[in-house]
Amino acid sequence: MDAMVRELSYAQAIQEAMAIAMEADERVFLMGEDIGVYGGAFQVTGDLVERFGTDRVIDTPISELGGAGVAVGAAVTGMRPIFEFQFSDFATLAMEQIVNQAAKMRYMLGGEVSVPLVMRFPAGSGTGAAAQHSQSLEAWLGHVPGLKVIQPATPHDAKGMLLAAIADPDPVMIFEHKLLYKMKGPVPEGHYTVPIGKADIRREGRDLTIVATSIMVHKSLEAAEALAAEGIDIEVIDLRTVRPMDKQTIIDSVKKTSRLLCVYEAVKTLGIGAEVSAAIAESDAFDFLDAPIVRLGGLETPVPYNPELEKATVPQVPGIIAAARDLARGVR
Amino acid sequence: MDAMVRELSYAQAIQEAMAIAMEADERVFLMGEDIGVYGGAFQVTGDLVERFGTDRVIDTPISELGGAGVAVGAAVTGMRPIFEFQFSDFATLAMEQIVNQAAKMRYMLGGEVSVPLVMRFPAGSGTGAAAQHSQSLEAWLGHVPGLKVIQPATPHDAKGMLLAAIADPDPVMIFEHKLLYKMKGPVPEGHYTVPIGKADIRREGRDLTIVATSIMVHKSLEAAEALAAEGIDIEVIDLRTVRPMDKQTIIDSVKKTSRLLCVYEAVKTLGIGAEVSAAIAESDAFDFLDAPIVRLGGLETPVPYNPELEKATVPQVPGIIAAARDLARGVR
Amino acid sequence: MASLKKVDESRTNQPFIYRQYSHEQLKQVLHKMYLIRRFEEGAEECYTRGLIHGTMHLSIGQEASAMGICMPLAEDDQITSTHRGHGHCIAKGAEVRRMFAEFFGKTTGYCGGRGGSMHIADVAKGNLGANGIVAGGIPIAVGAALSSKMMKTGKVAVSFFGDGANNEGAFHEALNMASIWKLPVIFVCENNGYGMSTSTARSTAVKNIAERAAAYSMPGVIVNGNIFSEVAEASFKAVERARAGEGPTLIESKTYRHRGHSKSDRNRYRTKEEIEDWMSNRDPIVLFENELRDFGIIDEKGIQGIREAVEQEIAEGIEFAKASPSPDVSRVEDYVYTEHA
Amino acid sequence: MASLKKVDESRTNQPFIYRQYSHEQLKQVLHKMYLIRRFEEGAEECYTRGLIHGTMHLSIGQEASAMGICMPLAEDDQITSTHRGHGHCIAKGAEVRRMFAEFFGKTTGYCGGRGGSMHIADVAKGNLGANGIVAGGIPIAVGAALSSKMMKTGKVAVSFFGDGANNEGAFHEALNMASIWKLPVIFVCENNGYGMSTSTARSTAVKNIAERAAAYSMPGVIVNGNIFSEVAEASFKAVERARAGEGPTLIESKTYRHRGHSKSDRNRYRTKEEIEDWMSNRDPIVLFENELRDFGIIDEKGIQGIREAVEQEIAEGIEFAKASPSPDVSRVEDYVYTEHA
Ligand SMILES: Cc1ncc(C[n+]2csc(CCOP(=O)(O)OP(=O)(O)O)c2C)c(N)n1
Ligand SMILES: Cc1ncc(C[n+]2csc(CCOP(=O)(O)OP(=O)(O)O)c2C)c(N)n1
Ligand SMILES: [Mg+2]
Ligand SMILES: [Mg+2]
Repeated sequence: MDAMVRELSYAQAIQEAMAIAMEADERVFLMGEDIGVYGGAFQVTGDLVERFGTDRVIDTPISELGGAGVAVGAAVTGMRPIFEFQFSDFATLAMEQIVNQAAKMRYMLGGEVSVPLVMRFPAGSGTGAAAQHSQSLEAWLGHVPGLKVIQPATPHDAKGMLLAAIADPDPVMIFEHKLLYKMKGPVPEGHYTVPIGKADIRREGRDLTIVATSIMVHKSLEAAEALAAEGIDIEVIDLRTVRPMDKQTIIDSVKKTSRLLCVYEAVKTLGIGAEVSAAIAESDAFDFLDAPIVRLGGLETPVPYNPELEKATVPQVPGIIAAARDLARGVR
Repeated sequence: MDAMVRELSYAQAIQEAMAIAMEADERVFLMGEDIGVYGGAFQVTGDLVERFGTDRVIDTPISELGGAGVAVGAAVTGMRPIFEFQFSDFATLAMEQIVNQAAKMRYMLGGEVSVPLVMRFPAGSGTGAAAQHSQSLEAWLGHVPGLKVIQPATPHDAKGMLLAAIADPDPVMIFEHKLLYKMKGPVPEGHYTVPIGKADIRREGRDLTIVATSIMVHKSLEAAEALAAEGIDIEVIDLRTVRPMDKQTIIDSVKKTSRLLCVYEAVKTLGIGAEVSAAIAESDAFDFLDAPIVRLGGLETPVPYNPELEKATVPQVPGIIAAARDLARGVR
Repeated sequence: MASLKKVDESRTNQPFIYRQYSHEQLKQVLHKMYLIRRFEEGAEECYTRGLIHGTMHLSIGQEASAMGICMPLAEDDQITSTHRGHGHCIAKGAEVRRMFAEFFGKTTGYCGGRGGSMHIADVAKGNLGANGIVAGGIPIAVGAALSSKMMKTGKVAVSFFGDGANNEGAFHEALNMASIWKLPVIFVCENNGYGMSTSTARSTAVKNIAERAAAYSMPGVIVNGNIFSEVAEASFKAVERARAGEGPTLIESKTYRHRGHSKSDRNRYRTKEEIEDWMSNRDPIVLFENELRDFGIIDEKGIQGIREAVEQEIAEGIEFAKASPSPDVSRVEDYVYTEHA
Repeated sequence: MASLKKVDESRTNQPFIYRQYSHEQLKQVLHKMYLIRRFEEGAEECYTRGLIHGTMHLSIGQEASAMGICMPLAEDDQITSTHRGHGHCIAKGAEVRRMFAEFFGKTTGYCGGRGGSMHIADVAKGNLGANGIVAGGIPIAVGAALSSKMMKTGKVAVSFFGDGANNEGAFHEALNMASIWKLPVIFVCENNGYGMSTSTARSTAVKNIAERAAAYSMPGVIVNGNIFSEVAEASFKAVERARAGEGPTLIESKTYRHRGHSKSDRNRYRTKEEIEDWMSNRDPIVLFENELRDFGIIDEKGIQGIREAVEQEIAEGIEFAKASPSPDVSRVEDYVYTEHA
């Protein structure tokens, strides 16, 4: 069907989702730094300001904490803000409002309010922007009850999960890898949603399960194809949601493959892979494991500026291939 | 020896460590909210202002981000600040300076500077202070290269690890459980250090390894004693340091006991236990595991005000006993 | 800027509230000021007797400020409050019984026992909640004002905060945004002279916090927070300005807390004399009582009647709280997320 | 407060710099202003040719501001800089060769190739580093000033930041603390009219950022940031005040960036005319050149000589950077923690 063959970039898919939601519901509006005439640091909001005006596409001053708080206040009083951080690193300035207010307000008030807030976090390395513009901090928010945290990996999911997030009555945090913005893929026309909390099996396989997040899904699929040539049949699961995590899909897969590799860009220690690994190690899939659970995450360093060093700090396809091969072949 | 029998409270031990360091090194000073005449929200700084004056025991305005930044700037230019957050929850306001500046400055500047900064975070629940004054956020900082993160569990370690932290050239974050402040224990006189990065085996045992942090060390020891009566011999490891984590001590223990239970107060998902579990699941101790790795962490909720509900959100002794018994007996 | 002197003058030609409100309304105000005072004394007693746990921050001595600010507000106007928020909550229309129930951690409390004193709220009456984070409610009030403007509801948002809060970055960011967007929000700094143990002189680079309004091109008004009429007049003007779309106002309400900061305060940072002076010479309830008497709006008997009514309300409130059920521990995970229908 | 007019007057009776500095020093200033300009043009060219990756923020058009502020500083005085920090770095004494090397990601760069443009620093010369976080360096400078006061080193700290940064909470908190503690720090707001695409009119509630100084009881000075003498004079006075223990100063240096915000800027938010006007009528280097000529301090030949020297320095710097070794990937984990001896 025609709609299915249309290709959009990840950034265009997000923009289309926002436009559809704003058309359908006048409570939906956008807030962020330079999202108006500038179109956003990564051109995600693009020309939406021309379509919806400066009253609904609001350029904030450079005030992340206050801006986030204004979004929380607007959400709790009837609006549906979509707040863009220019880089996820700047969320470090707004953790108070995100974690103490947005995430807890409903609970602290005994269910008297909801906080239908969406926040977007351009994340990850690979742009040569160095240590303060390259972090992957989704694990922090994944540790916070009251929030939902997602990492769409494709244009299709970026649009569908954002539309699901906008419709969600609770705060949803979306981590978007900057290197995905230009990636193209099929995106259906019109309104559709992709459920929050469901992982997706991107590739079926028998020998090994890879659970990957965001851009690592694509690198893992590439590695899987390469290893298929070697006769190693890998199942690749796109986690898609950090909180609430879809453990069952992973458990079922591991029961089938008996081997688990977690691939994520964030710093390895206490990153998403730690939770995936622990969730399996305490599940009934444990008895099916034929080998240790391996994690490939970012190095225990800030992200350096030099491009070669920068690449070395996060998992790359050759490293994934090597780790997957060793794990599948039982090499220690 | 007399010095060994002297008992101090956890808070007194910290205060003594700060006094010793300030006596020995005039670069050491204290910053925080109401740490002067008020003596600190938990009376940890107590009367130090009378001894060292307001120039070295500095009451800051209520400005966590700016205050943390001032401490970073002072540290990088030759001083050795000890910064107290009144509650660890307020660190949400200072993550920018802690994570983007303090943790990364040395790396970003290619080793040209060091940031000898100590920050103290009163953490945890149990005081009826509700959701915004009861969090355990050590996992966030444990995810950040460039920082060292510790959780002393006894007065002895509180003093010795703080003195080690003050002597450390890099930023050290200390999470202190509020319910430990009044706990008494033997504390040697004078200067001594307890190394950062070494876990401590608090109780030796053959049947099961419990890795616990902070106040959970004491609850776990209590559980272990109770189970000893049932003939279950439990090894209790006090993790003490979140980053860098002493994996070897845990690996060696698990190779001996073949069973691992992680007990921590923070929200279970993506808390410290996730990393402990994942580290073992990918280590050579994996082959020695006779059962799934179990985690007992906080519930996936904000901390409620009602005291009964509040208790229910974090692991308590009976729950630890039940979980340890089932795990040791192989009950699933 | 209003000042003590001004009130004396105004005695001659009727201060604001006597021109603006009926005698009945003013008696109601006195009633509510008693209610706040007695509610906090009652809560304090329950705490001392171990019926309430945790901690609490009492606003005893600041009742005129809470009442004066809320007087001109409509029921659907919204406020964000602070850790010292009992007075704001009652002034905005909350029932003391449900507040006591919350402090007792009961299901009948405003937060179902999940919030306690530090998160006391009454959303139905427009109180979006006290806040455990100093200055945490300021940007949230600006957000409420943004909703009002976008949805054209005509609602005004009020953010209460203390003198200590004015040194938080959130204060700066929020006031700047409210001003550039001309939002219907009123910033009320209840300056009781101290942030915990730290005096404004030690924490704040300006003498009067209202002076900082100029940094956001909004009016900065200083009122004697212990004189109801002054506070109400400043609030009334700020509300008019907000509803007219002219933007925010910063009101500095100078007052004093009679009690310590919280339940753990050795009061080392202020003198007995200072406390004594405020308690015996500037108690906002006594001042208002006298004013109403002088204006012949109420007599001893009337005052007695109110006092007794309040006593009963408090006693019933505490009984209600005691008698109410505690939440079932099995429900501890309710309200983390919105239950889907 | 200085202003354009003032300079004209001062022509008659010798502007500050001519009273204060030797002709040699002033020629050096011109030399450095060229050096900053040509360094950035060179870096831009290298970027376009793919020799430098990532992004960069050019301060072309703001050279007089960086030079004027740093002129009165001693070598051991310290600065914190911004994402637009190349000019500050050179003005404080950095070598362009090691800056180019950093941009090329080489071991000989100031940060060993780990920092790049956004973290360019020269700790030996007192530059504690550019910063990727808007306003991130402001409290750090206050901390440096606190060290100076506690260690009695007499050092002054300078924090450069932009107009956009003044709406961050960190600005508010830092200026307040600097003022109450009377610290030797100078806050320099380089107001180039825009924070990325957002004009000060759209982002900031006051007309002049210097007006906010009153909220911290410190002097607020506005200077024409494109006139070296004005900036240097304001900086000189602020340094004197700081060293005398009288506390901080806020200097607003009004200037303009000729280039886009960064390498990804469609320049939709300002007009060609506006840019053209600043480039052709207010270029700080042209203005200073003319002034030196008018005062007979330098002639065409002298100017030519400087230009050529700078060209060579730039060419050599780029060569040095190209020829320098890249860090070994195996060393990627160096510098995370301090290596214990
Ligand atoms: C962000 C933050 N920092 C510190 C605290 C601890 N604290 C609670 S109330 C308070 C003093 C607040 O002073 P002020 O704003 O003047 O209000 P007051 O208590 O005088 O009513 C402090 C420091 C907090 N709750 N939140
Ligand atoms: C905390 C933070 N928010 C946003 C950004 C993205 N950003 C980088 S520079 C910039 C504009 C800064 O404007 P200004 O302070 O005026 O400095 P200028 O670029 O004009 O020199 C923005 C929004 C950032 N780096 N840090
Ligand atoms: Mg106060
Ligand atoms: Mg600017």
